[in-house]
Amino acid sequence: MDKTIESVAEAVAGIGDGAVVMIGGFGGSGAPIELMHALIDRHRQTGSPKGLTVVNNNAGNGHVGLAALIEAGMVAKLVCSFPRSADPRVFTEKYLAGEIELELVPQGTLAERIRAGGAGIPAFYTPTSYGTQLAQGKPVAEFEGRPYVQERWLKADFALIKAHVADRHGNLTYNKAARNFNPLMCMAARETIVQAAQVVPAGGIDPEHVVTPGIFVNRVVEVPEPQQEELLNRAGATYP
Amino acid sequence: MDKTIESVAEAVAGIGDGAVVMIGGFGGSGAPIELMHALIDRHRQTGSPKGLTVVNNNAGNGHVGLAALIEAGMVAKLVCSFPRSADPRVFTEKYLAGEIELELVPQGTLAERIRAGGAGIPAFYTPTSYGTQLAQGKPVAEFEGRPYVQERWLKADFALIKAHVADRHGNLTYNKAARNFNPLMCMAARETIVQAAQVVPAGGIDPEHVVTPGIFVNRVVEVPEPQQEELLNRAGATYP
Amino acid sequence: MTGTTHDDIKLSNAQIAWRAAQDIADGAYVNLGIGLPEAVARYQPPGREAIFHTENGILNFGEAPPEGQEDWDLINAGKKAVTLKPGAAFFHHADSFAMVRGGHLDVAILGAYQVAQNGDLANWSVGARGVPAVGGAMDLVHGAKRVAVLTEHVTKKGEPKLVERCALPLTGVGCVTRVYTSLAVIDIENGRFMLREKLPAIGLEELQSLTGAELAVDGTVADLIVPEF
Amino acid sequence: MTGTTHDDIKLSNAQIAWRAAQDIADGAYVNLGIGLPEAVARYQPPGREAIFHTENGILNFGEAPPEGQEDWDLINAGKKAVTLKPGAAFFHHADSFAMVRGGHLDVAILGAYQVAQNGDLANWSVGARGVPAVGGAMDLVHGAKRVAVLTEHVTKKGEPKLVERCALPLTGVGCVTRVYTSLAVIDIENGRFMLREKLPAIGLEELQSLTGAELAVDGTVADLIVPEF
Repeated sequence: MDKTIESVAEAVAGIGDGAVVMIGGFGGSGAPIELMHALIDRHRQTGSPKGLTVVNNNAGNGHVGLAALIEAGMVAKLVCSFPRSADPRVFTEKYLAGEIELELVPQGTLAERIRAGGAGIPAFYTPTSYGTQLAQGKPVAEFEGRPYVQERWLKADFALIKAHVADRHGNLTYNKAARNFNPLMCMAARETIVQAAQVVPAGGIDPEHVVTPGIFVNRVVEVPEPQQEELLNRAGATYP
Repeated sequence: MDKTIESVAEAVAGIGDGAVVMIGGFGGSGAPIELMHALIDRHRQTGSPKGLTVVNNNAGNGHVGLAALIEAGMVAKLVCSFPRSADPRVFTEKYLAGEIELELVPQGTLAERIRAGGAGIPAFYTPTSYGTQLAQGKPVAEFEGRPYVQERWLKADFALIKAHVADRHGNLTYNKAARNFNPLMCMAARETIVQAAQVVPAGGIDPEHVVTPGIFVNRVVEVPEPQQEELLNRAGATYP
Repeated sequence: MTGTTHDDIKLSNAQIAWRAAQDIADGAYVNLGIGLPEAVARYQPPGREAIFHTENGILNFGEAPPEGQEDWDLINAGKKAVTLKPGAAFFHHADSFAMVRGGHLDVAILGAYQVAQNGDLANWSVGARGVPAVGGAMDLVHGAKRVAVLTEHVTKKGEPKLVERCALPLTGVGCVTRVYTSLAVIDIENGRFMLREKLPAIGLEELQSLTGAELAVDGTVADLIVPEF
Repeated sequence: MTGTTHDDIKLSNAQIAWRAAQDIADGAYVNLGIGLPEAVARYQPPGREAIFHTENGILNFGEAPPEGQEDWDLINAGKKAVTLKPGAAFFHHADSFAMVRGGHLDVAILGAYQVAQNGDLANWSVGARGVPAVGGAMDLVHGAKRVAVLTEHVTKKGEPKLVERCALPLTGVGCVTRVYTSLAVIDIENGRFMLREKLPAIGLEELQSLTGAELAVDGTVADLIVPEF
């Protein structure tokens, strides 16, 4: 079994127009910059993919990564919890111009909806958002005298993931807090595409230390010394 | 912060009559034998605790551990998925005599109910058990044309846990498949009591390798070279 | 038909397991039920590498270790000691059943008391007597992409296990799509048993007489041929 | 009352944070909201060790590293670089919010646009204009055992932030139990603001005039005394 492929271009080649794409990361931590930029490259060359629904905690920062994906006009809808950042102008302008749809989800509900998608749980109840605008139109039920909001699972066609070490079976570890949404999104996508700073043979990760078991992963591409959104933004980078 | 205590006797001293107690392990793998036996010791000396509701995947094997707890007459109700084992006589006889109540739960639903208890999710929907006896009386709902059963969270007063390494903050690792229900039960109990083969200072476990973060743990007791149910049973052991 | 009974010609458990193993693709993630189905792992065709999942929290476990070298924290769902293959991973029960319920397994192969022509499965309870036990079966039948059953064609008393409707308590509704029996390979499609393969030594009529619901035929029925062992 | 205005006597943000820190017990697990509440970590009383949680998946993180030594994969919920203390742990977002929603945090301290006397909190949206952003606030208010607010007593325009009913979109219903303001410490009990402490330099009447709902008094009101810095 060998899930590794040669290039980020090949890794994202199957993502079509209108796909739902989960993108790991919390801000720049754990954000798969190279996979996102490969997707932008493809769009420049072929005009596709476009009309994407992107699931991410945020809405991009500056002019790289997710912000660049939005700036390229490839994103029709964003599902996120916090569309603010040091420099959120790309998203903000498109949003205020009505050029991008926003589904705002509380952060813990977003995480749990993604996990539910991966775990085969179509709906669950949470106290989060009860009595607020974000619960409007959602079923409410009482359990032991307390009201809860019903939330639905969230699944994707693809997940773009940034890992630290991957083995050829797709077992993954992450670097520090770059873990964040990545392991959940691995579970919830039909096809999970991983960039890893290092790819090792099967057995190269201690079975006790695997964070994402390979069953949740479809493709792995090695991207040594991956770029970090925060550093790119401090350098004033733009993509492409 | 130091959650360590000196003895298994002290560790289980607070468990009162009628308590709901989750006990980690899948069969003998990950079963906290010494904590269970300390509870039996207390019952012999004081007549308490009794009338316990125990949550475990199984119903004991032979005459040690959970089987011994049941044999001592301390368990009023068992919530489990698979009350069979190489030697299930202790439970079987009490069950057929109507001396112990059984709530049978599919294994994955049991795991998810415990996680839900720990995660503040009062109810969720699962396809598991739909159309079977085990779904009788439970609400059913359709999502995207498929029927699902509503299941409720499961919480406990106490959890008895077997870990491999613990630090003084209660961060835990497990040994191989002894992980099983242990991390979930840590989350779902009001007070989580851990026996660990080794206790190390804070910082003694790599933050990347922590399986159960200390926030889910209340007390830790070191039990070097813990007993293994399978080996006890092969030796024909009984407790006390 | 010869004068032999089906007992003389039927496949051994190992042979049924061998047949089931032929349908497991390279790279598949597979859960094998406790008991009879466990043997399927031994008959993976050369050149194919399946990854086996056990509910208690391991991916890519292997054979039992030599006696005396067991680690009793390293067991499978049947509580037998196992070993690890390179690329193994441990995880807790909620993650394990997320794999099951979330549709991440390619195949689950289970035993059966009864399978009905609508795909219903009964394999956890023989009724009110005794102690009921369910384990992970009810999760597996609604999770894996393909749920197959591995079973004797009839009970020890000679009663059909493939039936119109399950009389025993159900494990899952409409979940089974293929049945490997000691006499035949049968698909379940649109509420019917479709006979795909049968032992050359048994006639269609006799096979039908040992089956509790109509065996439909769609095109040719292949010979069910397995190695001797 | 002296002739000074409340602007002259009010506590600095750091002083409000100091006061809130005094109520955090040794060994408490604490989440501090982005912005103003983050400062609470700096004023832990000596001899007490709280463990700080950040939604993006760290327990027991510490101060920012020296400039140039940041690891941008090691950040807090405000996306600032942090360091680790001994006994830290990493986990994914679902586990992180299991800690929050499951009631495992002892205290969450959040900022506020408005707090109502029934415990309602508004801190995520100033209405229809602009881009709405919620983050983890709605989870935190229904998860932590104790939810406190840290805020100026009035807005920059001098309007009360403690009100009878929140006019802004709610973050949570009936969730706040204590408010640390620039002028007072106020508990929310049975749908009322109970004044516990106030700056010695402000009179009850003036404090009431700066508050959008009745301030009830139950026994004595202590002096709110904090260090100068």
